[in-house]
Amino acid sequence: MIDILYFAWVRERIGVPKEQIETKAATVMELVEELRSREERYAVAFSDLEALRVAIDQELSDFDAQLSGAREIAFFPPMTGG
Amino acid sequence: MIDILYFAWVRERIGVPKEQIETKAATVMELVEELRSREERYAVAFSDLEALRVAIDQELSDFDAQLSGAREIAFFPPMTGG
Amino acid sequence: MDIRVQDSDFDAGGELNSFTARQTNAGAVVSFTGIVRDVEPGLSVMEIEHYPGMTEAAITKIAEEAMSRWALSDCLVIHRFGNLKPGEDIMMVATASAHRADAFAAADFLMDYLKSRAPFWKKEHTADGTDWVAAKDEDEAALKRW
Amino acid sequence: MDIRVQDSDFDAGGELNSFTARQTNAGAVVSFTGIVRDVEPGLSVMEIEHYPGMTEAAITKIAEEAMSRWALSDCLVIHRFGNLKPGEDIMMVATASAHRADAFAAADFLMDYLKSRAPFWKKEHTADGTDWVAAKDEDEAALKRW
Repeated sequence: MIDILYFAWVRERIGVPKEQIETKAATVMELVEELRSREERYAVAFSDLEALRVAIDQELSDFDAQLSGAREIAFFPPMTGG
Repeated sequence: MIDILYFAWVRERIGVPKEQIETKAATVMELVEELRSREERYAVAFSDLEALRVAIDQELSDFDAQLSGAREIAFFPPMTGG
Repeated sequence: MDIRVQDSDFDAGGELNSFTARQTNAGAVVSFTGIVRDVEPGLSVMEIEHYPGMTEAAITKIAEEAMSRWALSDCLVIHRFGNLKPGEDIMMVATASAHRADAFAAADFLMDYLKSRAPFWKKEHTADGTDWVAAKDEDEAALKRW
Repeated sequence: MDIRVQDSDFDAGGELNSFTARQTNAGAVVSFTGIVRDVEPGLSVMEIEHYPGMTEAAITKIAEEAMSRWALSDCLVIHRFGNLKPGEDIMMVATASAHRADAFAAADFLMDYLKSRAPFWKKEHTADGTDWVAAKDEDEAALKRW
Protein backbone atom coordinates (compact mmCIF):
# COMPACT_ATOMS: atom_id res chain seq x y z
CA MET A 1 0.00 0.00 0.00
CA ILE A 2 1.18 3.46 -0.90
CA ASP A 3 -0.25 6.88 0.05
CA ILE A 4 -1.00 9.18 -2.87
CA LEU A 5 -1.47 12.87 -2.05
CA TYR A 6 -2.80 15.61 -4.30
CA PHE A 7 -2.51 19.35 -3.83
CA ALA A 8 -4.02 22.52 -5.30
CA TRP A 9 -5.87 22.02 -8.63
CA VAL A 10 -4.67 18.42 -8.88
CA ARG A 11 -6.53 17.74 -5.63
CA GLU A 12 -9.59 19.57 -6.94
CA ARG A 13 -9.67 17.65 -10.24
CA ILE A 14 -9.20 14.27 -8.62
CA GLY A 15 -11.62 15.15 -5.85
CA VAL A 16 -9.70 13.79 -2.86
CA PRO A 17 -6.62 15.08 -1.00
CA LYS A 18 -5.30 11.60 -0.33
CA GLU A 19 -5.89 7.94 -1.10
CA GLN A 20 -4.21 4.63 -0.47
CA ILE A 21 -3.62 2.30 -3.36
CA GLU A 22 -2.09 -1.06 -4.06
CA THR A 23 0.28 -0.84 -7.02
CA LYS A 24 2.97 -2.83 -8.80
CA ALA A 25 4.24 0.26 -10.62
CA ALA A 26 8.04 0.44 -10.60
CA THR A 27 8.34 4.13 -11.46
CA VAL A 28 6.34 7.31 -10.98
CA MET A 29 5.51 7.21 -14.70
CA GLU A 30 4.05 3.71 -14.42
CA LEU A 31 1.98 4.86 -11.44
CA VAL A 32 0.70 7.80 -13.49
CA GLU A 33 -0.27 5.45 -16.36
CA GLU A 34 -2.11 3.23 -13.92
CA LEU A 35 -4.02 6.19 -12.44
CA ARG A 36 -4.82 7.63 -15.89
CA SER A 37 -6.41 4.34 -16.95
CA ARG A 38 -8.63 4.22 -13.86
CA GLU A 39 -11.06 7.05 -14.42
CA GLU A 40 -11.58 10.15 -16.51
CA ARG A 41 -10.81 12.53 -13.59
CA TYR A 42 -7.30 11.04 -13.31
CA ALA A 43 -6.78 11.22 -17.07
CA VAL A 44 -7.74 14.90 -16.93
CA ALA A 45 -5.57 15.69 -13.91
CA PHE A 46 -2.56 13.93 -15.46
CA SER A 47 -3.10 15.10 -19.04
CA ASP A 48 -0.13 17.47 -19.07
CA LEU A 49 2.83 16.26 -17.05
CA GLU A 50 4.77 19.44 -17.88
CA ALA A 51 2.31 21.21 -15.58
CA LEU A 52 2.89 18.74 -12.74
CA ARG A 53 5.50 18.08 -10.10
CA VAL A 54 6.00 14.96 -8.02
CA ALA A 55 7.46 14.33 -4.57
CA ILE A 56 8.49 10.90 -3.27
CA ASP A 57 8.43 10.64 0.52
CA GLN A 58 8.28 14.44 0.77
CA GLU A 59 11.26 15.09 -1.50
CA LEU A 60 10.93 16.63 -4.95
CA SER A 61 11.60 13.98 -7.57
CA ASP A 62 10.78 13.32 -11.22
CA PHE A 63 8.54 11.11 -13.28
CA ASP A 64 11.35 8.68 -14.21
CA ALA A 65 12.15 7.97 -10.55
CA GLN A 66 11.87 4.48 -9.07
CA LEU A 67 9.16 3.92 -6.48
CA SER A 68 11.05 1.19 -4.61
CA GLY A 69 10.12 1.37 -0.98
CA ALA A 70 8.30 4.69 -1.24
CA ARG A 71 5.47 5.22 1.22
CA GLU A 72 4.10 8.54 0.04
CA ILE A 73 3.84 10.01 -3.46
CA ALA A 74 2.47 13.51 -3.95
CA PHE A 75 1.36 15.21 -7.17
CA PHE A 76 0.90 18.95 -7.46
CA PRO A 77 1.36 21.94 -9.77
CA PRO A 78 4.53 24.06 -9.72
CA MET A 79 4.83 25.73 -6.35
CA THR A 80 3.92 29.36 -5.77
CA GLY A 81 5.22 30.19 -2.33
CA GLY A 82 6.91 33.32 -1.07
CA MET B 1 36.11 84.57 0.32
CA ILE B 2 35.59 80.89 0.15
CA ASP B 3 34.88 78.39 2.94
CA ILE B 4 37.22 75.43 3.11
CA LEU B 5 36.04 72.42 5.13
CA TYR B 6 38.07 69.41 6.23
CA PHE B 7 36.77 66.08 7.49
CA ALA B 8 38.13 62.98 9.23
CA TRP B 9 41.93 62.67 9.14
CA VAL B 10 42.26 65.63 6.78
CA ARG B 11 40.66 67.77 9.49
CA GLU B 12 42.96 66.24 12.11
CA ARG B 13 46.13 66.86 10.08
CA ILE B 14 45.22 70.43 9.21
CA GLY B 15 43.99 71.09 12.73
CA VAL B 16 40.79 72.97 11.96
CA PRO B 17 37.40 71.83 10.64
CA LYS B 18 36.84 74.97 8.61
CA GLU B 19 38.52 78.16 7.49
CA GLN B 20 37.80 81.08 5.21
CA ILE B 21 40.37 82.09 2.66
CA GLU B 22 40.84 84.60 -0.09
CA THR B 23 42.02 82.88 -3.26
CA LYS B 24 42.51 83.52 -6.95
CA ALA B 25 42.72 79.80 -7.73
CA ALA B 26 40.70 78.89 -10.82
CA THR B 27 40.54 75.15 -10.13
CA VAL B 28 40.55 72.82 -7.16
CA MET B 29 44.07 71.77 -8.11
CA GLU B 30 45.29 75.38 -8.01
CA LEU B 31 43.68 75.78 -4.59
CA VAL B 32 45.44 72.63 -3.39
CA GLU B 33 48.80 73.98 -4.64
CA GLU B 34 48.17 77.24 -2.85
CA LEU B 35 47.34 75.45 0.43
CA ARG B 36 50.34 73.10 0.09
CA SER B 37 52.70 76.05 -0.19
CA ARG B 38 51.30 77.70 2.94
CA GLU B 39 52.47 75.41 5.71
CA GLU B 40 53.84 71.95 6.32
CA ARG B 41 50.55 70.63 7.78
CA TYR B 42 48.80 71.36 4.47
CA ALA B 43 51.61 69.79 2.48
CA VAL B 44 51.24 66.67 4.61
CA ALA B 45 47.44 66.55 4.38
CA PHE B 46 47.53 67.00 0.61
CA SER B 47 50.56 64.81 -0.08
CA ASP B 48 48.55 62.02 -1.74
CA LEU B 49 45.60 63.23 -3.75
CA GLU B 50 44.64 59.64 -4.60
CA ALA B 51 43.63 59.32 -0.95
CA LEU B 52 41.47 62.45 -1.04
CA ARG B 53 38.06 63.44 -2.33
CA VAL B 54 36.70 66.92 -2.92
CA ALA B 55 33.21 68.40 -2.86
CA ILE B 56 32.28 71.77 -4.35
CA ASP B 57 29.22 73.35 -2.76
CA GLN B 58 28.34 70.00 -1.19
CA GLU B 59 28.53 68.01 -4.41
CA LEU B 60 31.27 65.46 -5.10
CA SER B 61 33.63 66.83 -7.71
CA ASP B 62 37.22 66.34 -8.84
CA PHE B 63 40.55 68.10 -8.66
CA ASP B 64 40.34 69.41 -12.22
CA ALA B 65 37.03 71.15 -11.56
CA GLN B 66 36.64 74.95 -11.91
CA LEU B 67 36.01 76.92 -8.73
CA SER B 68 34.03 79.67 -10.45
CA GLY B 69 31.44 80.96 -8.05
CA ALA B 70 31.93 78.18 -5.49
CA ARG B 71 31.27 79.17 -1.88
CA GLU B 72 32.27 75.98 -0.09
CA ILE B 73 35.04 73.49 -0.88
CA ALA B 74 35.44 70.37 1.27
CA PHE B 75 38.36 67.95 1.40
CA PHE B 76 38.07 64.49 2.95
CA PRO B 77 39.16 60.86 2.62
CA PRO B 78 37.05 58.29 0.73
CA MET B 79 33.75 57.87 2.53
CA THR B 80 33.01 54.97 4.82
CA GLY B 81 29.30 55.13 5.51
CA GLY B 82 26.76 52.36 5.78
CA MET C 1 18.20 28.75 12.12
CA ASP C 2 14.57 29.47 12.94
CA ILE C 3 11.91 28.05 10.60
CA ARG C 4 8.21 28.43 11.20
CA VAL C 5 5.21 27.37 9.12
CA GLN C 6 2.02 28.69 10.69
CA ASP C 7 -1.49 29.90 9.98
CA SER C 8 -1.34 32.70 12.55
CA ASP C 9 -0.14 36.20 11.75
CA PHE C 10 3.29 37.44 12.88
CA ASP C 11 4.86 40.81 13.68
CA ALA C 12 7.60 41.41 11.09
CA GLY C 13 9.20 44.30 13.00
CA GLY C 14 9.14 42.42 16.29
CA GLU C 15 10.63 39.35 14.58
CA LEU C 16 13.34 41.48 12.98
CA ASN C 17 14.27 42.97 16.35
CA SER C 18 14.41 39.66 18.18
CA PHE C 19 16.35 38.04 15.31
CA THR C 20 18.90 40.89 15.40
CA ALA C 21 19.12 40.75 19.20
CA ARG C 22 20.00 37.02 19.03
CA GLN C 23 23.08 37.66 16.86
CA THR C 24 26.63 37.93 18.16
CA ASN C 25 28.69 40.52 16.34
CA ALA C 26 26.68 40.51 13.11
CA GLY C 27 27.28 43.66 11.07
CA ALA C 28 24.46 43.22 8.57
CA VAL C 29 20.87 42.02 8.80
CA VAL C 30 18.64 41.80 5.72
CA SER C 31 14.92 41.11 5.92
CA PHE C 32 12.29 40.44 3.29
CA THR C 33 8.56 40.65 3.96
CA GLY C 34 6.05 39.31 1.43
CA ILE C 35 2.61 40.94 1.58
CA VAL C 36 -0.72 39.91 0.01
CA ARG C 37 -1.39 42.29 -2.89
CA ASP C 38 -4.86 43.21 -3.99
CA VAL C 39 -5.77 42.26 -7.58
CA GLU C 40 -8.56 43.22 -9.99
CA PRO C 41 -11.53 43.07 -9.40
CA GLY C 42 -10.73 43.04 -5.68
CA LEU C 43 -9.25 40.16 -3.74
CA SER C 44 -11.38 38.88 -0.88
CA VAL C 45 -9.05 36.06 0.19
CA MET C 46 -5.64 34.72 -0.74
CA GLU C 47 -5.80 31.05 0.18
CA ILE C 48 -2.45 29.38 0.79
CA GLU C 49 -2.34 25.59 0.69
CA HIS C 50 0.77 23.70 1.74
CA TYR C 51 2.08 20.16 2.20
CA PRO C 52 2.46 19.63 5.96
CA GLY C 53 5.67 17.79 6.78
CA MET C 54 7.30 18.36 3.41
CA THR C 55 7.01 22.15 3.82
CA GLU C 56 9.16 22.27 6.95
CA ALA C 57 11.67 19.78 5.44
CA ALA C 58 11.94 21.69 2.17
CA ILE C 59 12.42 25.06 3.88
CA THR C 60 15.02 23.58 6.25
CA LYS C 61 16.96 22.20 3.29
CA ILE C 62 16.85 25.55 1.48
CA ALA C 63 17.95 27.40 4.65
CA GLU C 64 20.79 24.93 5.24
CA GLU C 65 21.93 25.47 1.67
CA ALA C 66 21.94 29.25 2.28
CA MET C 67 23.91 28.81 5.52
CA SER C 68 26.54 26.71 3.71
CA ARG C 69 26.89 28.94 0.64
CA TRP C 70 27.29 32.24 2.47
CA ALA C 71 28.98 33.32 5.68
CA LEU C 72 25.74 33.65 7.64
CA SER C 73 25.52 33.64 11.40
CA ASP C 74 21.80 32.85 11.26
CA CYS C 75 18.65 32.87 9.18
CA LEU C 76 14.92 33.07 9.85
CA VAL C 77 12.01 31.92 7.68
CA ILE C 78 8.36 32.37 8.64
CA HIS C 79 5.71 31.32 6.10
CA ARG C 80 1.98 31.37 6.66
CA PHE C 81 -0.75 29.16 5.19
CA GLY C 82 -4.55 29.46 5.33
CA ASN C 83 -6.80 32.36 4.33
CA LEU C 84 -5.16 35.78 4.15
CA LYS C 85 -6.49 39.21 3.25
CA PRO C 86 -4.84 41.95 1.15
CA GLY C 87 -2.23 43.81 3.19
CA GLU C 88 -1.48 40.85 5.46
CA ASP C 89 2.08 39.58 5.71
CA ILE C 90 2.45 36.18 4.00
CA MET C 91 6.01 35.44 4.95
CA MET C 92 9.36 36.84 5.93
CA VAL C 93 13.00 35.87 5.78
CA ALA C 94 15.90 37.42 7.64
CA THR C 95 19.63 36.79 7.29
CA ALA C 96 22.53 37.92 9.47
CA SER C 97 26.18 38.12 8.52
CA ALA C 98 29.37 40.02 9.31
CA HIS C 99 29.12 41.74 5.91
CA ARG C 100 26.31 43.04 3.75
CA ALA C 101 27.05 41.12 0.54
CA ASP C 102 26.46 37.73 2.20
CA ALA C 103 23.30 38.87 3.97
CA PHE C 104 21.82 40.28 0.75
CA ALA C 105 22.73 37.35 -1.48
CA ALA C 106 21.45 34.77 1.00
CA ALA C 107 18.10 36.54 1.50
CA ASP C 108 17.66 36.86 -2.25
CA PHE C 109 18.53 33.17 -2.71
CA LEU C 110 16.12 32.11 0.06
CA MET C 111 13.28 34.03 -1.59
CA ASP C 112 13.95 32.56 -5.03
CA TYR C 113 13.94 29.02 -3.64
CA LEU C 114 10.99 29.49 -1.29
CA LYS C 115 9.02 30.85 -4.26
CA SER C 116 9.54 27.81 -6.48
CA ARG C 117 10.74 24.93 -4.30
CA ALA C 118 8.75 25.09 -1.07
CA PRO C 119 5.38 23.31 -1.37
CA PHE C 120 2.91 26.20 -1.15
CA TRP C 121 0.14 26.98 -3.61
CA LYS C 122 -1.79 30.24 -3.76
CA LYS C 123 -5.42 30.60 -4.77
CA GLU C 124 -7.02 33.97 -5.33
CA HIS C 125 -10.65 34.48 -4.38
CA THR C 126 -12.31 37.44 -6.12
CA ALA C 127 -15.83 38.43 -7.15
CA ASP C 128 -15.06 36.67 -10.46
CA GLY C 129 -14.44 33.35 -8.72
CA THR C 130 -11.29 31.54 -7.71
CA ASP C 131 -7.98 31.09 -9.52
CA TRP C 132 -4.87 29.12 -8.67
CA VAL C 133 -1.91 31.45 -9.11
CA ALA C 134 0.25 30.15 -11.97
CA ALA C 135 3.98 29.76 -11.43
CA LYS C 136 5.91 32.34 -13.47
CA ASP C 137 8.63 31.42 -15.93
CA GLU C 138 10.70 34.28 -14.53
CA ASP C 139 10.58 32.71 -11.05
CA GLU C 140 11.86 29.40 -12.39
CA ALA C 141 14.49 31.26 -14.42
CA ALA C 142 15.60 33.15 -11.29
CA LEU C 143 16.89 29.89 -9.80
CA LYS C 144 19.57 29.74 -12.51
CA ARG C 145 21.27 32.74 -10.91
CA TRP C 146 22.51 30.58 -8.04
CA MET D 1 10.87 58.86 0.52
CA ASP D 2 11.91 59.24 4.13
CA ILE D 3 15.53 60.25 4.82
CA ARG D 4 16.88 60.87 8.28
CA VAL D 5 20.38 61.71 9.51
CA GLN D 6 20.46 61.71 13.29
CA ASP D 7 22.62 61.06 16.32
CA SER D 8 19.85 59.35 18.29
CA ASP D 9 19.18 55.63 18.17
CA PHE D 10 16.22 54.21 16.23
CA ASP D 11 14.05 51.10 16.48
CA ALA D 12 14.65 49.08 13.29
CA GLY D 13 11.65 46.77 13.82
CA GLY D 14 9.32 49.65 14.62
CA GLU D 15 10.59 51.58 11.58
CA LEU D 16 10.10 48.50 9.37
CA ASN D 17 6.50 48.14 10.58
CA SER D 18 5.59 51.78 10.11
CA PHE D 19 7.28 51.86 6.69
CA THR D 20 5.31 48.76 5.61
CA ALA D 21 2.07 50.20 7.02
CA ARG D 22 2.52 53.36 4.92
CA GLN D 23 2.58 51.40 1.63
CA THR D 24 -0.40 50.87 -0.63
CA ASN D 25 -0.49 47.45 -2.24
CA ALA D 26 3.23 46.74 -1.98
CA GLY D 27 4.00 43.02 -2.26
CA ALA D 28 7.60 43.12 -1.16
CA VAL D 29 9.53 45.03 1.50
CA VAL D 30 13.28 44.60 1.93
CA SER D 31 15.20 46.05 4.86
CA PHE D 32 18.88 46.28 5.68
CA THR D 33 20.23 47.09 9.13
CA GLY D 34 23.90 47.93 9.65
CA ILE D 35 25.23 47.20 13.12
CA VAL D 36 28.48 48.27 14.86
CA ARG D 37 30.76 45.20 14.99
CA ASP D 38 33.29 44.67 17.71
CA VAL D 39 36.92 44.47 16.57
CA GLU D 40 40.18 43.33 18.16
CA PRO D 41 41.27 44.29 20.84
CA GLY D 42 37.78 45.44 21.77
CA LEU D 43 35.97 48.45 20.38
CA SER D 44 34.96 51.05 22.96
CA VAL D 45 33.42 53.53 20.52
CA MET D 46 32.70 53.76 16.81
CA GLU D 47 32.75 57.45 16.05
CA ILE D 48 30.86 58.51 12.96
CA GLU D 49 31.63 61.92 11.49
CA HIS D 50 29.55 63.40 8.71
CA TYR D 51 29.19 66.51 6.57
CA PRO D 52 25.99 68.23 7.72
CA GLY D 53 24.02 69.54 4.76
CA MET D 54 25.85 67.52 2.14
CA THR D 55 24.90 64.26 3.88
CA GLU D 56 21.16 64.82 3.48
CA ALA D 57 21.60 66.05 -0.10
CA ALA D 58 23.80 63.10 -1.08
CA ILE D 59 21.44 60.51 0.43
CA THR D 60 18.43 62.18 -1.22
CA LYS D 61 20.17 62.02 -4.59
CA ILE D 62 21.04 58.32 -4.11
CA ALA D 63 17.47 57.52 -3.01
CA GLU D 64 15.99 59.41 -5.98
CA GLU D 65 18.27 57.43 -8.27
CA ALA D 66 16.97 54.18 -6.70
CA MET D 67 13.35 55.32 -7.09
CA SER D 68 13.90 56.08 -10.76
CA ARG D 69 15.83 52.90 -11.61
CA TRP D 70 13.43 50.45 -10.00
CA ALA D 71 9.66 50.25 -9.62
CA LEU D 72 9.65 51.29 -5.97
CA SER D 73 6.65 52.66 -4.17
CA ASP D 74 8.87 54.07 -1.41
CA CYS D 75 12.22 53.97 0.31
CA LEU D 76 13.56 54.79 3.75
CA VAL D 77 17.11 55.67 4.82
CA ILE D 78 18.12 56.33 8.43
CA HIS D 79 21.82 56.94 9.16
CA ARG D 80 23.30 57.87 12.52
CA PHE D 81 26.36 59.91 13.38
CA GLY D 82 28.15 60.45 16.70
CA ASN D 83 29.58 57.93 19.12
CA LEU D 84 28.18 54.40 18.90
CA LYS D 85 28.91 51.20 20.81
CA PRO D 86 29.26 47.64 19.49
CA GLY D 87 25.84 46.11 18.85
CA GLU D 88 24.15 49.45 18.20
CA ASP D 89 22.36 50.00 14.89
CA ILE D 90 24.28 52.42 12.66
CA MET D 91 21.79 52.72 9.86
CA MET D 92 18.97 51.09 7.98
CA VAL D 93 17.37 51.19 4.56
CA ALA D 94 14.01 49.83 3.50
CA THR D 95 12.49 49.55 0.03
CA ALA D 96 8.93 48.68 -1.02
CA SER D 97 7.79 47.41 -4.39
CA ALA D 98 5.11 45.32 -6.02
CA HIS D 99 7.68 42.59 -6.68
CA ARG D 100 10.68 41.22 -4.84
CA ALA D 101 13.35 41.70 -7.53
CA ASP D 102 12.99 45.49 -7.51
CA ALA D 103 12.90 45.72 -3.71
CA PHE D 104 16.07 43.60 -3.39
CA ALA D 105 18.05 45.31 -6.14
CA ALA D 106 17.17 48.80 -4.91
CA ALA D 107 18.12 48.04 -1.29
CA ASP D 108 21.42 46.51 -2.45
CA PHE D 109 22.10 49.56 -4.66
CA LEU D 110 21.26 51.98 -1.82
CA MET D 111 23.71 50.22 0.49
CA ASP D 112 26.53 50.23 -2.07
CA TYR D 113 26.10 53.94 -2.70
CA LEU D 114 25.60 54.95 0.94
CA LYS D 115 28.79 53.07 1.75
CA SER D 116 31.00 54.97 -0.69
CA ARG D 117 29.14 58.12 -1.76
CA ALA D 118 27.45 59.50 1.35
CA PRO D 119 29.82 61.72 3.39
CA PHE D 120 30.34 59.65 6.53
CA TRP D 121 33.65 58.65 8.05
CA LYS D 122 34.12 56.01 10.73
CA LYS D 123 36.77 56.08 13.43
CA GLU D 124 37.38 53.12 15.70
CA HIS D 125 38.38 53.72 19.31
CA THR D 126 40.08 50.73 20.95
CA ALA D 127 42.57 50.19 23.77
CA ASP D 128 45.28 50.47 21.07
CA GLY D 129 44.19 53.98 20.16
CA THR D 130 42.06 55.37 17.36
CA ASP D 131 41.95 54.49 13.68
CA TRP D 132 40.04 55.95 10.77
CA VAL D 133 38.40 53.05 8.94
CA ALA D 134 39.91 52.81 5.44
CA ALA D 135 37.59 52.59 2.44
CA LYS D 136 37.76 49.14 0.87
CA ASP D 137 38.57 48.57 -2.79
CA GLU D 138 35.76 46.02 -2.88
CA ASP D 139 33.24 48.69 -1.84
CA GLU D 140 34.36 50.99 -4.63
CA ALA D 141 34.30 48.04 -7.04
CA ALA D 142 30.75 47.16 -5.94
CA LEU D 143 29.50 50.42 -7.52
CA LYS D 144 30.40 49.06 -10.96
CA ARG D 145 27.58 46.53 -10.63
CA TRP D 146 24.96 49.24 -11.19
